Amino acid sequence: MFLGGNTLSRNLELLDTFSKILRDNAAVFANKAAIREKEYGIWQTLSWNDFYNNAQILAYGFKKNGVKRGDKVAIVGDNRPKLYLTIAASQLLGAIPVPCYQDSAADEILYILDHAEIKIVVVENQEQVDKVLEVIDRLPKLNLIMYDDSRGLENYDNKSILPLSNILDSKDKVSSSWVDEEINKTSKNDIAIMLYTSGTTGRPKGVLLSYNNLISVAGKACEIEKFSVDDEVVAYLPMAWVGDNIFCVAQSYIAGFCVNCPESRDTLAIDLREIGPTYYFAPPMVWEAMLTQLMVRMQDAARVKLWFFNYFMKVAKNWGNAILDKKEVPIWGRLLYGLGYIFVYGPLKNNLGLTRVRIAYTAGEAMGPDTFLFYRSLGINLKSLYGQTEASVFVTLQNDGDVDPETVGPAFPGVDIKISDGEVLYKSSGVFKGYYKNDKATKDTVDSKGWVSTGDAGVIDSKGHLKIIDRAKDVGKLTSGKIFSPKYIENKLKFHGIIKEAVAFGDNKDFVTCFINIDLQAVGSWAERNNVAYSGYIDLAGQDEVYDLVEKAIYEVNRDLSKDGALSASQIKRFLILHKELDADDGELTRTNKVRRGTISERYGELVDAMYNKSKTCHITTEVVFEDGKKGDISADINIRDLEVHFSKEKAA
Amino acid sequence: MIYREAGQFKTSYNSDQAILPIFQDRVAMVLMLLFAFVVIPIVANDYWLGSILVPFLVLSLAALGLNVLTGYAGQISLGTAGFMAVGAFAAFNLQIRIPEVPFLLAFVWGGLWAALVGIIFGLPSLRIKGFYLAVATLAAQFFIEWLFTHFDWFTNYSTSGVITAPPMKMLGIAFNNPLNKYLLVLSIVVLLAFAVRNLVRSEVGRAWMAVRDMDIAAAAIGINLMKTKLIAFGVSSFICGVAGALWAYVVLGTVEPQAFDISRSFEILFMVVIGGLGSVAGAFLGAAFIVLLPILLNNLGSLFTGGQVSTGTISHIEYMVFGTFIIFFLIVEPNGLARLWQIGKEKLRLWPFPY
Amino acid sequence: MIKSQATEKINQKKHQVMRIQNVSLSFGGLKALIDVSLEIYQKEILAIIGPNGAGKSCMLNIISGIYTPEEGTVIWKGKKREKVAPHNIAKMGIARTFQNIALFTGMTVLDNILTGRNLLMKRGLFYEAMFLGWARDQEIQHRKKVEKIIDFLEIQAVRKVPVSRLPYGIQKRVELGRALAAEPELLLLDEPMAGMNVEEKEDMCRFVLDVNEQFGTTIILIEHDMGVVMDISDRVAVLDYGRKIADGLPKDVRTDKKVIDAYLGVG
Amino acid sequence: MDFWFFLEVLIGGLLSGVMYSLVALGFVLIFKASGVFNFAQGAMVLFAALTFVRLVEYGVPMIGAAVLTMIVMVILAIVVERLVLRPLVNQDLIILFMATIGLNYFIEGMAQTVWDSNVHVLDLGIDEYAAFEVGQAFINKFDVMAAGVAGALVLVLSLFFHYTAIGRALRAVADDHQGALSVGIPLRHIWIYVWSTAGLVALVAGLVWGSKLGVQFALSTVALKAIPVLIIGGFTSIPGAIIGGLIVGSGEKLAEVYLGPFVGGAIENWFPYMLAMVVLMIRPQGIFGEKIIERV
Repeated sequence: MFLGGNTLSRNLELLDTFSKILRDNAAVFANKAAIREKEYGIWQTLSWNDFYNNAQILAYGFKKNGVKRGDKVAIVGDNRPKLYLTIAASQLLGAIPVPCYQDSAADEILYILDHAEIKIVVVENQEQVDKVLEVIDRLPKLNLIMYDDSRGLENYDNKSILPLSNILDSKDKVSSSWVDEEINKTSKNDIAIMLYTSGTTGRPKGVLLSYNNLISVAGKACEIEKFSVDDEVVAYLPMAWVGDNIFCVAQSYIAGFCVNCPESRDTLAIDLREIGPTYYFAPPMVWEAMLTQLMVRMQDAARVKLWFFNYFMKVAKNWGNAILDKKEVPIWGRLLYGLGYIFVYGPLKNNLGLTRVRIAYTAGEAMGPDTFLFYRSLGINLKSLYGQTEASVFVTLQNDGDVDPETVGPAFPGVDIKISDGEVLYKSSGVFKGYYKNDKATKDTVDSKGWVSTGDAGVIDSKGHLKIIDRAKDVGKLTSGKIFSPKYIENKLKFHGIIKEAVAFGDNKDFVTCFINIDLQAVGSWAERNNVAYSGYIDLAGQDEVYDLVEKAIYEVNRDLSKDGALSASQIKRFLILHKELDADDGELTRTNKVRRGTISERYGELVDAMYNKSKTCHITTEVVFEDGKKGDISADINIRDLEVHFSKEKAA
Repeated sequence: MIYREAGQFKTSYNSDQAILPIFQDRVAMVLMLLFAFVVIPIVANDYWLGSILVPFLVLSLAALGLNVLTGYAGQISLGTAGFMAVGAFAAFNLQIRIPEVPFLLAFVWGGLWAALVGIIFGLPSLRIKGFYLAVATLAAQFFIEWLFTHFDWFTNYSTSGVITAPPMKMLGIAFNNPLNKYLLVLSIVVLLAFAVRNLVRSEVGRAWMAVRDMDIAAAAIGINLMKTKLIAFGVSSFICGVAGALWAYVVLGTVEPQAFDISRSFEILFMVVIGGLGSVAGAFLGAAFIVLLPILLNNLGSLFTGGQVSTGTISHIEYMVFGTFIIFFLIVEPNGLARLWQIGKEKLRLWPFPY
Repeated sequence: MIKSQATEKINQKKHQVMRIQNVSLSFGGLKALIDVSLEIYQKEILAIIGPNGAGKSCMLNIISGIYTPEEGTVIWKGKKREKVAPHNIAKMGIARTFQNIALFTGMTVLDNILTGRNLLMKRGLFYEAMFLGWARDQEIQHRKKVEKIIDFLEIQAVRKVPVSRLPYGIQKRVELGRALAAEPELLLLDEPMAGMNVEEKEDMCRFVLDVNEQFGTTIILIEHDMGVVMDISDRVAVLDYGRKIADGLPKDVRTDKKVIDAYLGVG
Repeated sequence: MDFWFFLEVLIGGLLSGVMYSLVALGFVLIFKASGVFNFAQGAMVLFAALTFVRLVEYGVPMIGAAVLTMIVMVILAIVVERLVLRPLVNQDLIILFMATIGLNYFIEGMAQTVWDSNVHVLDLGIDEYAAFEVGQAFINKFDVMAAGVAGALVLVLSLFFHYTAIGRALRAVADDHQGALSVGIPLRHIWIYVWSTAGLVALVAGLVWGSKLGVQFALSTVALKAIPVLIIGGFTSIPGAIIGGLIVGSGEKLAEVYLGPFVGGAIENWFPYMLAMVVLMIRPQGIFGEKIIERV
C-alpha cells in the first residue's frame, strides 16, 4: 500500500507489528527526530535510532525482571518519552502495555491493575508511586514498580521500587539476534495494546486491540492525510485514550513524524506555540475553551484594535470557509481575506500556535457549528470524525473540502456503516478483539457477523454523511409520544459560550426541563463588564441577571428546536442553574467529561421533582470531594424559572 | 503582526541563548546590515556620508561605551569626552613615533590607554555611589582637557595646538574618501556592538547588572563589586577611546582637545538617556536622535521662517527643543527610545491580543 | 510532612560546620547580642526564633560574616574566621536570602539564578566578547545546572519573565533558586515564608526539606510561623533580648518555660 | 613669597569663593527642599542677569528692573513646577537630575532667543576696581560688598529653613515626596516657593557675577564650579555651601599661584574637582552632609 507524502512507500503487509516498523524506522529514518520532550529549557530529542536502541535495552531489562510474552505492563503518567519507550519495549517482548488515566483515583487504578493481573507497573513520578503504594497490599500479583522521574523518591528504600534509569543506563550488551527473534515471534493478530474504556455505566472494560487493528486504520489515515516525516504533533492527551495511541504512536511509527511531549501541564500553551504542530487533535471542550478565552481576551483590547478584529472576523465568516474548501470566491473577497490574513487571522493563529496546522481533528462530542466554522474560517483545516476505542478510532471522517458542521462525515475507507432501528452499527478491520475477561460484554457489542453496535442513535443524510443524534439508550419519549434526545438539546445549549455543561430531562415526562452549569470564566468576564458583583461560583450562579442571560440563550435554542419538526415538542419549558460545577471527582462526569446521567438524576432527585411539581425554588445540599480529598457539603436555595415556548410553524402540517 | 513564532522551538542551549532567537528578528538584522553595508554606499552622497552618517556612527559607538558603564553597570559618568580624547591622542602619538604601525593598531592602543585612564578615575566608584560619582568623572573630564592643552609633548610641540591626523593607509587601501571612511567606521562599530552584546549576555554582563540593581545582594552571592565596577569602567573607556580616535581621524581629520569638551560628554549622556539605559539598540537610537534632530530643525527652521531668522537664533531654538525633548522623554518613558521600541515589538508579538 | 527522621539525624556522628563562641555585638550603646554561643551541625535544619528585636537578623549577619562581633569568635570548618569581604563569604560556601526580597529587577528569572553561579564561572573578557570556545561552553554548562534548579523549584513556566512582574511567592522561590545556584554548604533563609498564604508556605516547606535531603545543605532559617518551625526544623535556638535562652529539639523548646515567658512578655 | 602677597591671594580667593557659594546656595535650596540636584541653576543665573540688564538698557530704573525680574523668575518657577516636576514626582533622583539638565538647555536657549547672546556690561554703580589696602594687600571693595550680600542671604535663608513652618515643610519634602504628601503638605505650593527663592538667589548671583565678568553665556558654566562646592560642603546644609565655596575659591587661587607654575598653569579649572574627589573619598557625604545609611 503506497504511503503518501515525501516518504518512501513501505509494504505494511510485511511490517505488521509496531516493533517491526520501529526496527525499519531505525534503519530508514535513523537520525530523524522520533520523539522530543521539553526539559531543562530546551527540547531534548531522541532520534529513531536512539529510540529503537533504548527500546531494546528496556525490553531486555523487563525480560530480566520476569516479564514474559503475553504479560501485561501497566503505565500510569503524563505523556513522557520513557513511558512511550515502555510501550515499545513491552511490545518488543510480545507483552501487552496497559496505559491508565494518570488522574484516576487509587481505587480506579486498583481495579485495572487487579483485573489485568499486572505484574509490573511503570509510572511517571512520586505522585503515581504513592498512589500505587496505597493499594499495593490488595495486589498480590504486582511485584515491581518502576518510575521515570526520581524527584522525591531517592530514599524510598523499598527494593521493589526501581528507577527506569537502572535499566536504561545499564551497560549490558543486548544481542541483536535475541531482539530480532523476539520481534519476529509477534504477528499482526497478536494483541498490541489494552485500553480500558472510561465507561459511562459500570466498571471500565479492557478493550484488546491487535497490531492489525491499529496499523490498518492508522496506515489508511496516513495515506489520506499524506503525513510525512516533516509533520509535528504534540502529545498532551491521556496515554490511556485510544486517540493518543493512533495519532501519537501508530501514525508516528508509520509516517515517521516526531511526537513532542510538553514540559508540564501549566506550560502546555507555551510548548504548543513553540512547536507549532502541523497535526493537532483536541476534543470539542478544548476548542470551545480556546474560543471563549480568545473572545474574553479580545474584549479588553483597545477600541480600534477591537473594531479591526470584528470587521475582519465578519470577512472571514463570509469567505473563510469557501476559500478553505477551494470554492468559487469573488476577487475582492479574496483580497479582503488576504488583508485579514496579514492583520488578524495570521497573528491570531500564531498566538494560538496553530499557524502550521495542516490537519486538525475533533471528535467525541458534538461541537457547536459556529465554533467549528470559526476555526475553519481562520484557515485551520478542522474536521470532525466519529469513532470509539473498539473501532481503533476511525468509523467516519470528513474529507478535505467536503465538511458539513452538522455531520461527522462519510464512512472511513474500509468501514461499513448501517443503521438498525435508529442505532449506528459498523464493521471494519479496526474492530477490536473483544473485552478482556468479559466475553458476555463482547457478545453484546459485536454480533456474529462482526457488526459492532455503537449505542449511538444516528441517521445518514442525503450526501451519505452520518449524523449522530444522541446516545441510543438515552433517547426517550415524552408522554406525548414525541421523541426526546437529551444530548442533542444539551449540545445546542453548550454551543453558547456562557453554558459549560447542561443536563436535560424529559424521558416519559410531560415537557423538557434542564440543569445548567455556567462557564465561570465567560460569565465572570461578562459580569465584570456589566458591573455585576459576585463573590464566587455559587453566588454568581444564583444571580437574577445571570438567570436572564441564560434565559436569553435558551430562548434561542428553543427557537432552533421549534424549526426542527420532530423535535419542536422538546423545547425547554423550565430550567435552573446548578450551584456547583459538575465534576468527575464527584462521579458526575466520566474522565473524558461526558455526563453521567444516572448518577446525576440520583444525586439531584429533589431538584428534578421540584422541576415537575411547579415549585419556584428548592433547597439542596450535595456532598463534594475537595481537591485535597477531604469531603464536605455545599448547600444553596436554587430558583427555577419558566420559559414560554415558540409554536412551530409546521404545527398545522 | 509580522511575527510568526509558532514552530520556532529550540533543541540546543546555543540556539536558545542566541542574541536573536526569533527568526523574524534575525531577518530584520540581516536586512539592516545589508542596507548599511550595501545600499547606503550606493545611495548616499558625500555630504550624507561625511557629515551625517559617519558622525552618527562614531557618536553611537561612544554612546555604546557609556551605556556599558551607566546603562549596564549603573555608574554615572560625565567624563566620556575625556576618555575619547585620551584615545585620540594616544593613537596619534603612537603613529607619529612609529609611523609603520597600522592605524587600526593605533586605535586599539588608544582604546587601551583610555581604558587605563578610565579605571584610574573609576577607583573612587567603590566608596562613592550614584550621583556623587558624577563628580569623579567630571574631575577626569577637566583634568584630561587641561592635560592635553598644557603639555606640548602630546601635541608633538605643534605651534597651533591643532594637528592634522596622520593619513590612514592599510593593506594598500587609503581611507581618505568618505565612502572608505564610512565602511571602516561601520565595520568597527558593528564589531564592537556585537562584542558588547556578547559581554552582556555572559557572566561579566550579569555581574554588571547585578551591581546596578542591588549591589548588596550582588556582593552576598560572590560578586566582587570593586573588580566588576573597574571592568565596567575599563571596557566602557576602551570603547570611548576607540570612538575618540575615530572622531579625530575620520570625522574631524584633526586631533584637538577642544573637540572633546564637557558639552560633548553631556551630549553623549543625553544619547544614552534618551536612547535607553541598558540597551545596545538604545545607544544607536539615542545617537540618531541627537545627530538628526539639529539637521531636522535647521531644515524646518529655514522652511518656516523663510530664511530671515539668523542661524544663531535657530541654534538657540535648537537648545530649547533639545531641552523640551529630554524632559518629554523622561516623563513619557524614563527608559528611553529603546523601551518604546521594545514595547512596540512586544505589542507586535501579542497582536491582536492586548496582553 | 512531619519530620519523623529529625531525631535520628541528630544522633548521627555530629560533624560541626560552624561554632559561634560567646559572641557579643553592639551598635553604639545598643547591645544586639550578648555572649551567644551556638553550634551548627552538618546537614541539619536549624531554626532561630524569638520575639521581634531579639537579635535574630543580627545573628544571621554574624553567621554570614557581614558583621564582625566585638567579642567572641566564629569558627568556620574548624578555622577561626577573620573579617572577610562579603563576596568572599559566598566563595566560602555560605549563601543567603534577604528578608525583603533582594532580586535583580532588571533581569529575568533565568539571569537572576545564573548570577548566583557567577562565582563558579571563569572570566576572560576577550573570549566572552567574542562568545567563543570555553566562554560559550561555560554559559551552556552553567545553564544546565540552573535549569535543574528551575525544574526543582517548579518555575519552568516563568523562566524568561522579568522578576519584577512575578507574584510575591514566586519571587521568594527565585531568590531561593539564586542562593542554591552557588551550591552552598550553608544556606541562610531570612524569613522565607513571610507574607505567604497557606499553599505557598506548604510549597516552600517542601522545597526547604528537599534541598536539605537532596543536596545535603545545612540550613538556618529565621521564621515566625511556629507551625512551620516545629514541622521542618531539626533543632531550634531561641533568642530573647540578644541572649540565647534555649537550644534543642523542637518539641523540647516548645514546652520550655523560659521560651513561653519570652513570647508572652512575662519576666 | 612675602606674607602680604599670600594674604592678598587668599582674600581674593575667599571672596571669589563667596561668588561660588552664592550659586551653590541655589542648588542647596532646591536639593534641600525637593531632593533634586537642579542643574539648571546656572542657566537661571544667566537668565536672571540677562533679563535685568536688558530691562535696565530699556531705561527701566534699577529697582523696577529687579522687581520685574523677580516676577519673571516666579513665573518661571510656576511653569517649571507644573510641566517638569509634577509629572516626575517620586521618580528616582537620576531621572530628576537628567530632567534639570534638559531644563538647563531649555533656559539657556530661551535666554538667548528672547534677549540676545552678546555680552552686556552691567554697572551697579559700584566701582569694582576700587580697592582699599590692608597692609600691602589690595582688597577689592566690590568683592567685600558681594561677600556681605552673600552673608546676609545665608542668614535669612537658614533662619527661614529652621524656624518657620514652611521651612520645616520644605525639609520634609526633601526627605520623601510620598511621605510629605501623605501628611498633607501641599507639594505643589512648596515647590513653587522653593524654585522662586532659588530664582531670587540666582538673580543676586547673576547681578554679582554679571557685574564682575559681564553678563554672557559663560555664566552658566559657573554652575559646574558649584558642584565641587556642594560636594565639599554637603548638599543639604546652607552653611556648608558657604564654607565649601570659600574652600574651593581660596584653594583654587592658592593652587594656581603656588602650584600652577610647576605644572604648566591654569590648573584652576580641574583643581576643585580633584579636591572634591579627595573629600569624597574620606567622607562620602561631604563635611556637613547627613550620613547616608543604606539598610538591607
